[in-house]
Amino acid sequence: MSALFARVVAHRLFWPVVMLLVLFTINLIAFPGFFTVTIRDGHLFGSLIDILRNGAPTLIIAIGMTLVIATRGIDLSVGAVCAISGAVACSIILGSPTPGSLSTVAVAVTVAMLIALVLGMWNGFLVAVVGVQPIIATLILMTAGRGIAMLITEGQILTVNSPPFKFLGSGFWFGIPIAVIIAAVVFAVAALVTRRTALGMFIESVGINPEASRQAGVRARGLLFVVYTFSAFCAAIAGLILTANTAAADANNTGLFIELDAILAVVIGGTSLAGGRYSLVGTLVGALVIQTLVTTVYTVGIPPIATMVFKAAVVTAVCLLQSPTTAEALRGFRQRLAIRAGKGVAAS
Amino acid sequence: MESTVTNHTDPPTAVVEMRGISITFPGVKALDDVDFRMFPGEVHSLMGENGAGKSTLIKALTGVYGIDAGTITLAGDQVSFSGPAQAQAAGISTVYQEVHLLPNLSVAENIMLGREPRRFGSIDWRAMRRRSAQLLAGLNLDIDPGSLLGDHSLAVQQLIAIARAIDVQAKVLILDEPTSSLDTDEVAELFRVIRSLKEQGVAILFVSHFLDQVYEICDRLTVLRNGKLVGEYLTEELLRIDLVQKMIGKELTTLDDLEQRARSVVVDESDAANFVTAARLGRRGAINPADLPIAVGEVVGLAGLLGSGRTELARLLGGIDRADSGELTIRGKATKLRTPRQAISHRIAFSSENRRDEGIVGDLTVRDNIVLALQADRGWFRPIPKKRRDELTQSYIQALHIRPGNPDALVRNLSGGNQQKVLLARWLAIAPGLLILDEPTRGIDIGAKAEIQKLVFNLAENGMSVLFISAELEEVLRLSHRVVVLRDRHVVADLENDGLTVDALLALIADGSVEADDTDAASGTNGDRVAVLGASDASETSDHLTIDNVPGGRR
Amino acid sequence: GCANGAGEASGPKPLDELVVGFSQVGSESGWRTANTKDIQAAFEEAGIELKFSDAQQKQENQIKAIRSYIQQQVDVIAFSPVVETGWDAVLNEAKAAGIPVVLTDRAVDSKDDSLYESFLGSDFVVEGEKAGAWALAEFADATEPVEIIQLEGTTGAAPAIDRAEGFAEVIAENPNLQVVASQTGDFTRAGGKQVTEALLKSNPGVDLIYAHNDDMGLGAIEAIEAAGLVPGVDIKILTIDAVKDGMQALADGKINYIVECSPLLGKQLVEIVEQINAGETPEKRIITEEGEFNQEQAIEALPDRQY
Amino acid sequence: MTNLLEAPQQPKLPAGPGTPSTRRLGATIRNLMTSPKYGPVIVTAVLFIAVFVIGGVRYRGFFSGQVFLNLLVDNSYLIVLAVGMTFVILTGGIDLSVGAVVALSGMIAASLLQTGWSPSVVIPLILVLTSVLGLLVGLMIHVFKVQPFIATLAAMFLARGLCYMVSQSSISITDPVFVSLAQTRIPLGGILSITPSVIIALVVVAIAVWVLHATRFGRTVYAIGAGEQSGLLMGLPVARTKVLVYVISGFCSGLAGVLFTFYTLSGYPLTAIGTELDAIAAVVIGGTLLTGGYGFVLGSVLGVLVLGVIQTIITFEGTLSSWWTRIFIGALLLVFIILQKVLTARRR
Ligand SMILES: Nc1ncnc2c1ncn2[C@@H]1O[C@H](COP(=O)(O)OP(=O)(O)OP(=O)(O)O)[C@@H](O)[C@H]1O
Ligand SMILES: Nc1ncnc2c1ncn2[C@@H]1O[C@H](COP(=O)(O)OP(=O)(O)OP(=O)(O)O)[C@@H](O)[C@H]1O
Ligand SMILES: [Mg+2]
Ligand SMILES: [Mg+2]
Repeated sequence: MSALFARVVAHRLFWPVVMLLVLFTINLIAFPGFFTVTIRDGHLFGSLIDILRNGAPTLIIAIGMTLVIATRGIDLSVGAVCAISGAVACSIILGSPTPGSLSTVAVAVTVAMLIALVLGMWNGFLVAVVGVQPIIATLILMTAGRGIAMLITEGQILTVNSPPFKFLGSGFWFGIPIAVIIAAVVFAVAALVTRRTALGMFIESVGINPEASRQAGVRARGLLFVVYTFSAFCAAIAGLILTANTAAADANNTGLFIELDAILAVVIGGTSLAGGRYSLVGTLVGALVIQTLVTTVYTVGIPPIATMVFKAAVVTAVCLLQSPTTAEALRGFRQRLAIRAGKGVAAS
Repeated sequence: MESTVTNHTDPPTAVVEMRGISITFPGVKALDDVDFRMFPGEVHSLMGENGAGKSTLIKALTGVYGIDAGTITLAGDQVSFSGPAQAQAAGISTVYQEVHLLPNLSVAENIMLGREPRRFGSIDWRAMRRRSAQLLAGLNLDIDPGSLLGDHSLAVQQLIAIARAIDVQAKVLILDEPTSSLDTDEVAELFRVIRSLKEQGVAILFVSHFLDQVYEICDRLTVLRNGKLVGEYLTEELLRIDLVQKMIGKELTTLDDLEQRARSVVVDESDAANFVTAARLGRRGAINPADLPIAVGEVVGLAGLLGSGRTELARLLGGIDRADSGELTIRGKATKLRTPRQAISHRIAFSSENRRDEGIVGDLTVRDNIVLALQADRGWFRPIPKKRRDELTQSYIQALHIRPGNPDALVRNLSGGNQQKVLLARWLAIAPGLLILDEPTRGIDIGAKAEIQKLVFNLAENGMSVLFISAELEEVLRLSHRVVVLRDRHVVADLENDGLTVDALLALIADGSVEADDTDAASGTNGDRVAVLGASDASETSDHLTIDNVPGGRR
Repeated sequence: GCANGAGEASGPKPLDELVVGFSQVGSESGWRTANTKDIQAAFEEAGIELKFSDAQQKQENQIKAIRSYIQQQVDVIAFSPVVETGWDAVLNEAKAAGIPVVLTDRAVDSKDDSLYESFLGSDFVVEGEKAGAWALAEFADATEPVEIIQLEGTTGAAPAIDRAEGFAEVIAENPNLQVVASQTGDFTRAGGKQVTEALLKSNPGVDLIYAHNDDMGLGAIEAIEAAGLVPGVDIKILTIDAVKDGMQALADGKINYIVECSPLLGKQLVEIVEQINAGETPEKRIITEEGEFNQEQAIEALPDRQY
Repeated sequence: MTNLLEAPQQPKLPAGPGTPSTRRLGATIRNLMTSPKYGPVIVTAVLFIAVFVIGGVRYRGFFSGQVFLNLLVDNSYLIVLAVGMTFVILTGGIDLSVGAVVALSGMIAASLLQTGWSPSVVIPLILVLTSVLGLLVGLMIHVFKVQPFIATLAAMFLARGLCYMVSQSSISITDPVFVSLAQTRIPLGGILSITPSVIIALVVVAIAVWVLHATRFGRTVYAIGAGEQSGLLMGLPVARTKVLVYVISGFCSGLAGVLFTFYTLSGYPLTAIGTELDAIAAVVIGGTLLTGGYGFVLGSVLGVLVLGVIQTIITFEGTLSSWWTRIFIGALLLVFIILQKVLTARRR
């Protein structure tokens, strides 16, 4: 029993999950209806659903980011790619005579994705072929990318009136938000492709020891291309969801600072920024923690001026609890307790 | 405990006394109630198989690992170091098993870091360079102290690490497999230094898998097996055969087996039977154009001094570096190798001498490390089925006695020798046509070494070609059908191995030197070159050996 | 006065020889882009050369830009300060160089008002007051407490602070009007939507949403609709800005009232520049003419709305 | 990165035309440029001069001493930030909190001065507070093994949040000492002049160069960057150094914040958003490897100047729309990075 408990506590996702539960509890105290999920207009409705739906874009980006980080890289350009894909899709839909038709939306989404793939390959090219440090390589696209998005929208917010497009962001399928379904699919695909094939092992091995991997015949270059492209692809999906959510492309604000949230999700999930072993499930938990945190701020009514401090407190708490040092201290504490308990037994 | 030490030989007090030391890692009891002691002015050796716990005991002493149980006394005082810095301050100077130096800093800094001479608060760079030059000269190593450490070969780095350790005015000097990459001459230099330190009353712990070296230098032995103490013995009172038996717990026979087998040379003169033929293969600044044919089923040994270019030549064949001159013919087809990947697809495997940086992928499991190259060759979308992976892993764990035998253990947590075995397994798994082994027995214990040698031998009999590089000439001679000698980045001899002796080979390796040519123009500016032993190389005589005038030359 | 500085230009220049340097805050919103475009268009129409630079919301960039304009010896410098404080040093440099400065959109907080010729823009506090006044009137005969959610702009941004302040001051008159939740939506639609979504759940009885700009209001509409309620009816919406999308929503009855904050400063700015060039003294503080819109007015105004 | 550490020696030069001595010179230059240690810095310097000359040809009034000095005047705070960041990055860490700390120290300064505190108390107080923040971050990173990215991200949230707590709106500074420090120009002969901030920044740079090059602490910083484990086994004071590096970064951020208030004479909670990326970019452009171990403070100073000159070109260009501004910055950065890569490339 206690052995099982120790195993659970030692799991690297233990504390993030605990933090998630704590946040849920805080919400529940502030707002008793927090866990209530009702069916309204044929679809699920409730705070938990909101968390899932609003967390979906961050999660999707964080999945791509996880793989990039596993190769010892980082992708700062995801926010800009979000903005570009949204801008491209919206401007195509706006430019078309039939903004409401499914085919228009399909074309718009496809073109947006293709452009994102090109952008991802560009990042991959800079990192893998030219050998630029990832943070700088993607910083270039982060800076220029928003400019490109604004170029496409001419700095305006492009509002589209296209039900199929809007469906992407706020639609439901079998009562479940489309965004959540998309995120689930991306997650499943990423997990299957990397874990059922050897891709995951190669990514980790390149992240841990690039030279040894090269000598073992792993094609690091191609791999970097793939992960950066995939990251941009994920960013594009997230960008489309974000844009469709409000049915408007906002080149300035779509995906602003989302790279930080995504990286935070990855790290809370236990993947090291130094590369190597990664955990997609961890990333999922991390993304949920972050989105719950945001929702908590709103429902609990934390004043805007205190929001940042609250965020800092939560992040710090998770990190400190997750730390091996804390685990050590806790173990020592438990042992002392056990010894004391044992003594008590002996004395009686 | 079967301790055979008799008290009258002991000097009065032990400088290090470890009692009842236990350390447990998740899943492994690395040390179990081990006692260990060292006396001033003696050379002591820790002996044991790979994974026996030697390095762990050392790290326990110097505070890298905390101990679960036991006491440590240093010069009579009980101590408990929280890190190597403290141990160092208390007079224990250590060279750890893997070379732990800083490639981005100069040689001088690597030697002096942490105790740099200072003037008015700032580091006195000139004094630092002078002092380190002295230390290097003490090891007969003639390299520029200002050069970057990362520019030197592993062996040189190992010597630099030793230089760093002996500079400290230490009571205790610990050397964990310091000679694993060193050649005979460097070992001799090291021993000279060790002897003089010993005379000054320093207690020295010397770990090595080379029994010759141990018997040459050590006064006393402590044997570990599976994390347990077997006993403490005086070297002169323990026969080698008994020592080996104590280490592995049973009799060792395999080696003699090997010696007795006849070497059947399967060399065919026609290129068609050659697995690979290198013709004038070279790379500027690394190795001069060299010819190297390797027949199917042939074991070719490369011999040479430190920095003679053995590794460089092997890297070209393994596709690690690109050749910029010459031709390579693989199975009769002219081929250019641009990447290791291509080499692997031609069934050429290169196992690097630098296992920590170029070999193992530390944070992956034993299983993943073993299948890595095979999987990379198949491509990512054709994963090896789980069952096959497990079988493969199990079979190599058994064949090579990898310990712990847990496929899910992280390679990082294996002992040095076991890491080497995992690496070997990786390359054997791709069923190579040519296996290039650069120092494959580095840090491998005597039992396993014999196993590996036997393996190489059997593989060759079954048609695998092997290029074998080792600092241990006996080993090269024992295994190779042919020995190619390098000197100063030139191939200087190519000999059939019948009746070759170590002494003959040594003479060949060390005899004079090839006239300084373009290679020196490139590297000579750094002065990073070891003085060749007994070199009277000022003479411009062109008497260096060529293929033609070497006795027993190939053509 | 315009007789500041020693190097004052002698007499008016022909318009096509005038050079005006304009340093914009950035391009953080549709409003801002409209503002930029209008100014650029107005100057082009007037035949005056305009040097434009985008500070990307950084005061230091703006200071650099102004310094560079001083070095390039432009005739007039106009800028929308990123922040109200901290301009004395660089404005003193401009003054010393004899280059008149015009502020647009946002004021600077400086004791020495000789540092700039004129301020052209809106008064955010007044906007908040106008919004508050509408809320007072709308809920004048409410007998029960009226629950208000406020969607604030970016924390720390001047419009957010002022609009909240003006609103709070006015609605204090009627104790029935209570701001039950106030949260930042960062001036964006997505922000407005997410905040509203969450707040609707914890404050189901809300009557009015006051958004510091149209975009957040538009986001709120989405959230209200998703909750199965009717925006503008079940929950009233009051916003500031009057951009085209907002006006459309107002015309559709999804927003109930908009207080205008016009980005169209170009014409007036050109006029000020011409005045300065002619040696006249423009007014120190010119508040742009801004209206307020209810549904009918919106329907009427919508066809001519360009931004 | 491994390839930088590995290739055993300089390639032999192809025998080109020219007298032996010019060939020797060419060889020396080539060797310097491709050396992993000095190469990036030298190439950066050369490129910076090239950019400056090109700007001078293209824009009237660009190629002047004052334009160059203004780079220092306008970026003195960034130079100080980059110095602190260099220490951190050399150990293989990163500090995302610097921008927020700049804003925070501005806020503290402005609000305390407003209530009548004396600058001689305020400035030391700020430096102590920000150093303590750095200390906390350092302890979190070392003792609790929290990844630097996350620990400093939490610090960034905290500092930004504290800014709002001090005041939501901007506060101007009217203290005579600050005003005079802000407005004093130190003439350098002719029409050239600099500000006291430049002197402070240059002094900081000089001290940093000395510390990194000539003290044990400085060399330990490099050692940790190359391999923390190795450093530990070599008996170096890894713990102390690692923590101290973040204290230095905190101190530099505080000082940069003070310089920034000299520059803007106000405190504003939203200033310096994204400045951490500028600082990181400057350090990396200056040739420091993000993985640690390689780089120089002077390189970072050059990096700041490069970013500054890009900004100057943008203002001299004068007609770029908001979006082209961003695209242009990205493009210049790209050209710069690629040239740097090409020129420092070593034969493999
Ligand atoms: N950090 C660690 N985590 C888990 N297990 C470890 C760790 N370090 C060592 N071990 C295990 O402890 C045992 C002893 O290892 P150690 O390195 O001391 O062996 P060794 O005697 O030095 O062997 P070698 O001759 O191969 O160097 C091995 O089984 C090894 O796998
Ligand atoms: N003793 C030495 N002194 C100076 N430099 C050396 C020495 N040994 C090797 N080097 C440098 O290290 C590099 C690698 O040499 P290389 O590894 O090819 O030698 P090797 O013959 O494989 O010897 P080993 O593997 O035993 O070190 C060479 O470029 C050489 O400059
Ligand atoms: Mg060992
Ligand atoms: Mg070698």
